[in-house]
Amino acid sequence: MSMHLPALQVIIPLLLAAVIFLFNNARIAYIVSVAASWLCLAIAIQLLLLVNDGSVIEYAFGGWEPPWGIAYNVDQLNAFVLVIVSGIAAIMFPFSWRSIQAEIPASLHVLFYTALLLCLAGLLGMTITGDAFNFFVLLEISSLATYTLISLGKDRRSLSAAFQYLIMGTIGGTFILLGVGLLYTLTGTLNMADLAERIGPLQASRTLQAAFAFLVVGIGLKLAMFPLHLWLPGAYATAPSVVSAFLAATATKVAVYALLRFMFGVFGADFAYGEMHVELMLVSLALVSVLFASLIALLQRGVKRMLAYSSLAQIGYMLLGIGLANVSGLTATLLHLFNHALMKGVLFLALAMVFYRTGGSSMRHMSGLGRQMPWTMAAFVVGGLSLIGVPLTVGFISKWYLILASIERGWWPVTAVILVASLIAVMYIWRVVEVAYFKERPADLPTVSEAPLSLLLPTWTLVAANIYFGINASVTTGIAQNVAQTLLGGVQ
Amino acid sequence: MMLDFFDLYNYWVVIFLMMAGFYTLIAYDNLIKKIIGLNIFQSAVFMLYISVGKVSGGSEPIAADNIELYSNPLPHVLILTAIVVGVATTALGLALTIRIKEAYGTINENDIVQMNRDAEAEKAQEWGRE
Amino acid sequence: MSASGNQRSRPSPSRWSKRRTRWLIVAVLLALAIVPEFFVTHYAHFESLGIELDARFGFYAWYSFFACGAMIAIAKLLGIFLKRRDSYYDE
Amino acid sequence: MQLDGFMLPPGLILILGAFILPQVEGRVRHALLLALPLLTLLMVWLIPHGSHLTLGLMEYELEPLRSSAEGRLFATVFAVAAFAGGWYALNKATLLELSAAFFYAGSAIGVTFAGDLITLFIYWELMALGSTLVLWANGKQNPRAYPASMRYLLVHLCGGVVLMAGIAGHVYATGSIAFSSMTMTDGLAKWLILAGFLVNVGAPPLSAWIADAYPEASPSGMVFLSAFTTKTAVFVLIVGFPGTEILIYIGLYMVFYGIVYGLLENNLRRLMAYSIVSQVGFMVTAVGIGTELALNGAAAHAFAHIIYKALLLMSAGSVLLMTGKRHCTDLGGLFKHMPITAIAGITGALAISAFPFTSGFVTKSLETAAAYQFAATASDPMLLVWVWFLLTAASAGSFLYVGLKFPWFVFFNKDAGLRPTDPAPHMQYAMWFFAFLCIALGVFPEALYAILPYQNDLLAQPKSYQQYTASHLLSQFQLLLFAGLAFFALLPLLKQTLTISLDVDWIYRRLFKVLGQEFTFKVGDLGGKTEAKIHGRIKRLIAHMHGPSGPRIHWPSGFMVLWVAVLLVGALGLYYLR
Repeated sequence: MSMHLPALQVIIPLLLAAVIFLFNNARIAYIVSVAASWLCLAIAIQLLLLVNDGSVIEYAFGGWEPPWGIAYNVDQLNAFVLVIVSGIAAIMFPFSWRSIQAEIPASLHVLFYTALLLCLAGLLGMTITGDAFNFFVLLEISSLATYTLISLGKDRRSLSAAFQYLIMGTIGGTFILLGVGLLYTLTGTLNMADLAERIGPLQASRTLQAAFAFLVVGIGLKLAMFPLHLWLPGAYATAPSVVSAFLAATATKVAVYALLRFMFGVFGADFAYGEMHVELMLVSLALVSVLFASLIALLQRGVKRMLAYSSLAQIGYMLLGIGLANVSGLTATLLHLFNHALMKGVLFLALAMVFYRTGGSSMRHMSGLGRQMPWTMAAFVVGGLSLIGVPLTVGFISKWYLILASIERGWWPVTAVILVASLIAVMYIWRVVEVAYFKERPADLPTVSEAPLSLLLPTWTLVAANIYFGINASVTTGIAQNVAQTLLGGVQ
Repeated sequence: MMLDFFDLYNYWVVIFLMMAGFYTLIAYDNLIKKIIGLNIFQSAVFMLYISVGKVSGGSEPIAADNIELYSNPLPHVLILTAIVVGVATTALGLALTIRIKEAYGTINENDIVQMNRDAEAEKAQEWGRE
Repeated sequence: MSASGNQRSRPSPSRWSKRRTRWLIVAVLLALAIVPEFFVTHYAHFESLGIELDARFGFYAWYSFFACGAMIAIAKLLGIFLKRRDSYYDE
Repeated sequence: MQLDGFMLPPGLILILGAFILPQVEGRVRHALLLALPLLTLLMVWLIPHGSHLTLGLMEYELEPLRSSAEGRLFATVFAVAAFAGGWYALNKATLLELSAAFFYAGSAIGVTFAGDLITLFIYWELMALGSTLVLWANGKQNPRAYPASMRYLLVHLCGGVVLMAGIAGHVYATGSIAFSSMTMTDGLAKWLILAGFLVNVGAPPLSAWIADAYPEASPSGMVFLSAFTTKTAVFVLIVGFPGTEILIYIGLYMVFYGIVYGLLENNLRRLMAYSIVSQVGFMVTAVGIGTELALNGAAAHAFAHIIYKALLLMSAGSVLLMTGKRHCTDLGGLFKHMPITAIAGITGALAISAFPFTSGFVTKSLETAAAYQFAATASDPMLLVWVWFLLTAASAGSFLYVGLKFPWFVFFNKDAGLRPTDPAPHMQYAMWFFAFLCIALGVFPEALYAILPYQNDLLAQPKSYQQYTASHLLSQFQLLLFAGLAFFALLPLLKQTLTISLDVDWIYRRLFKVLGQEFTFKVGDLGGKTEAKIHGRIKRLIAHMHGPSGPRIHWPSGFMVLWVAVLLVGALGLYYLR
């Protein structure tokens, strides 16, 4: 059994998605989804433990040996991302039941869970696969499910947002397909490990360079790299709350992982930095996105949009870490994958609870909630502190490494940008705190009570994780540093 | 030089199709036309895969006696999958278009964006500056 | 400018006498402060540098007086440029 | 985690207490308010010197419990200040203020026990948070406290950001997070850390935050605020930057900045705020001198300063509380009606002026002594000569602008017709307590000397150290009396007006606002066709990007795709041209 874990990781949610669709009963769908997410988490943790010594698990699908068959390769990097994705799923799936009662018509609940499981399967598959084409297919599976999930939003704006995301996502996917195709014409293989070997002597090839450009831009679209981010705020702001939470915490993380995997696992650090100087593009775009997105987040009135823009800024941090091209920088990126999932998870879930009780998530809806929904707002505050990067929360850990990396590189202006952006984060989080704790509730809005326990519990699990991994960061930093060293390999 | 150009004509076709698709996506506001543009764009990539799989002088990749040279079957197989994905995308896009038409009464994207913006402006007006 | 200022500049006869006693007390105190100067030797703190100003007779008295006078004068001067109405930032 | 015995950082007692206070009421709360600081004090003294606790964070070993002589001295006075502050605030302060103040005091004590820079930074930020809340808590009574607390927070967050950058740079450069003297290390990181510390100390150009923020707090709130932030900053300077020459200049600037602005100031508690800057300037100068005697002087002066400044603020706060007046121009002749407040105020005023037999006399002379003692061996002796003469002048100045100005305009001068009484008994007790300490430290300085950080040959240098020699006493009397003469002789020049004085805070309080108005509304009216055209374009662009409910988030997908094309062409072009 344990030798089939890599396959089960993807097949369980994929198959169960079909099963719940056939059963067509919302409650069964919910229970099965939750069970699936927990099972996935258990498998992911098991896999992480198996590869924690630096070994690589290779799994050949259907017994077809790579490079001919599709291979799933699990190493520390993707096992780490698997844990992030399935962990977030394991927390958010239980949360979803009550949350969607308020936001999605009952007739669509089965569909919702089907799409959610498909999305999970796609994300996990993208992470675990060792085959470039298989990556594209799983990317499209998760993307199609995502478009559907977004379109389930209460407002009609979610439809147009989903459509726009469909256009953009498909372009991104097609770019990736094109990049993979170019790689295949060049090397005749699709297996990532095999590709990496054969690319070695071909560094000067124009085809390889074109493939790299298409892949970076394609993946950049999926991870909402500035200026390809325009689809994201609309999608996050109009999707059902729990969908925003799930996507914000996982989808972009997997895209960042994909960038890492292609850059380091396929092209190699030497090619990416040495030949292509990708750090120039990444750092400049990341800096613009960190500052620009932070400022725009500050100007937003809708809290969900504010968080969406802050996500863009955080993605900027991750790209910055890659662009800094040293071990500390990559460590920061990897840590931030995990940490950002935790903090944005908390913030979006807290917002989902606000939505559940008040029917909205604008600043206005949140005014005076500090007293009426104390636990919800406390969770929001902890998430906010983490986002700012206050010590003893996870946010501090990744920010610390990022700053260290920028100093190591001698790029003080980058340090300044990171710190200024943190200051802006203080201000936008403070805006919410101010209306929630120091403003009276507007007379025309109803008084509300605290969110139910079934919503609070998952949220506070994440809050606890935010603090626990902020204080005891040795596990995450250990993995991240290991992976960063392996990825960078020769380049130093 | 000219010869090179014609030798690689398949690439030029691909590039032309791709740019046509891109242009359609940028220039047309009609959602259906956008989906068509997307299809053209995807088809360009499909063509690329299929054309590079062809080995000149090679036969169809069906095992038979006295044939030594086969075209590469793998890209064709891959692109079959990609086409399935493309069809699913198109279907989803069309379904969304129908729902958008129901919800907004139009499938012109500019109008839709304007409506979204107006809705927000209205809400801001209603709530006043806070 | 304020009302209190005007009142202070037009003191009543009784306040005159008060003021005189006050000055008298001050004068006595100052005298008391100077007299022991004849019996006490001050250290020159920077003897090694050849500076003996601080060991001269009555140094602390006149130094203090003129330093304070200078500080008040400087404050007054800067006040011309720096003073603003109390409600300056609230406008 | 490794723990000797059952020792925990003493600061945690107050920090936890901050969360317990709201849960209890009435007598229990009062009892806790008084007991927790004393318990903290006990803990501070039970912990032997050395590092007792390590915590792993990332790959670093934090030392949140490192006891040192300097730290213990500051922790002691912080605990005492929390105790007396709590006593003074007992019934009057809001619950939020009390909790915040305890949180704030606990974090300050945390700083004094921080053995590494990360722990230091954590407590540093907690302190900023706690002090902001103390200020914020007064918003209901004084609406100006809200914006003031935000400006305060902004300044401190900026300082914190600079500090964090410096710490990261330091850790990278040295590989160590230990918090110790940084005078040996070099590079930008060291200066950033110094800058971060200096923001809290009230150094130029950001000295204005003290006078901007503190006076908006409640009477008890300002007592708390005055005690911790600037003094922890002095503490970290003593540990981290002893003998850094630039601190001499910075300190001297602060000394005279405080005096000049203090002389101009009409608002009593703003006057006190300026005098904090001036007094802290003495300490910073001493740290800049950096000899053992100077550091002892800085530490001792900080100790004494917290007590007499708190006493002065309690007195000024009582006046504000009982009369509702905050300006010199509105007050006068209160001695008869508030005798105890007046005695407290006068005691504090004498102490701050270094009057013999008060705490200020004992501690301030250590600093001036350090200046001439060091002159013999310093590389630049003339600098020390200047320092000595200027500090001596400033000592006289202290008497002028606080020692005389505060009691004179409030308790004497012309009767303003106010008929208040002394404040509540617990406030009187707190004042008595601190007044007692001011005198006791002046009469029995040995107790304070015994806990100073550097004990080498402490009392073996009669010339520099013995305060109560005839010469020293006489010179101090002359200094003070002739300052008094100057005060009364120039009294007409000191007429108080209902004004405030501009400072660097003008930039962030006024200039930005003016600039904002200038560029949003007026550019178009300036005339000139091109200008109007540009303005119109910018306006249209902004209107295009920015809807009425914040920046737009809805864009046509064609626009998005265009960006994809741009980036792709950019990426491909870049690679092909290279």
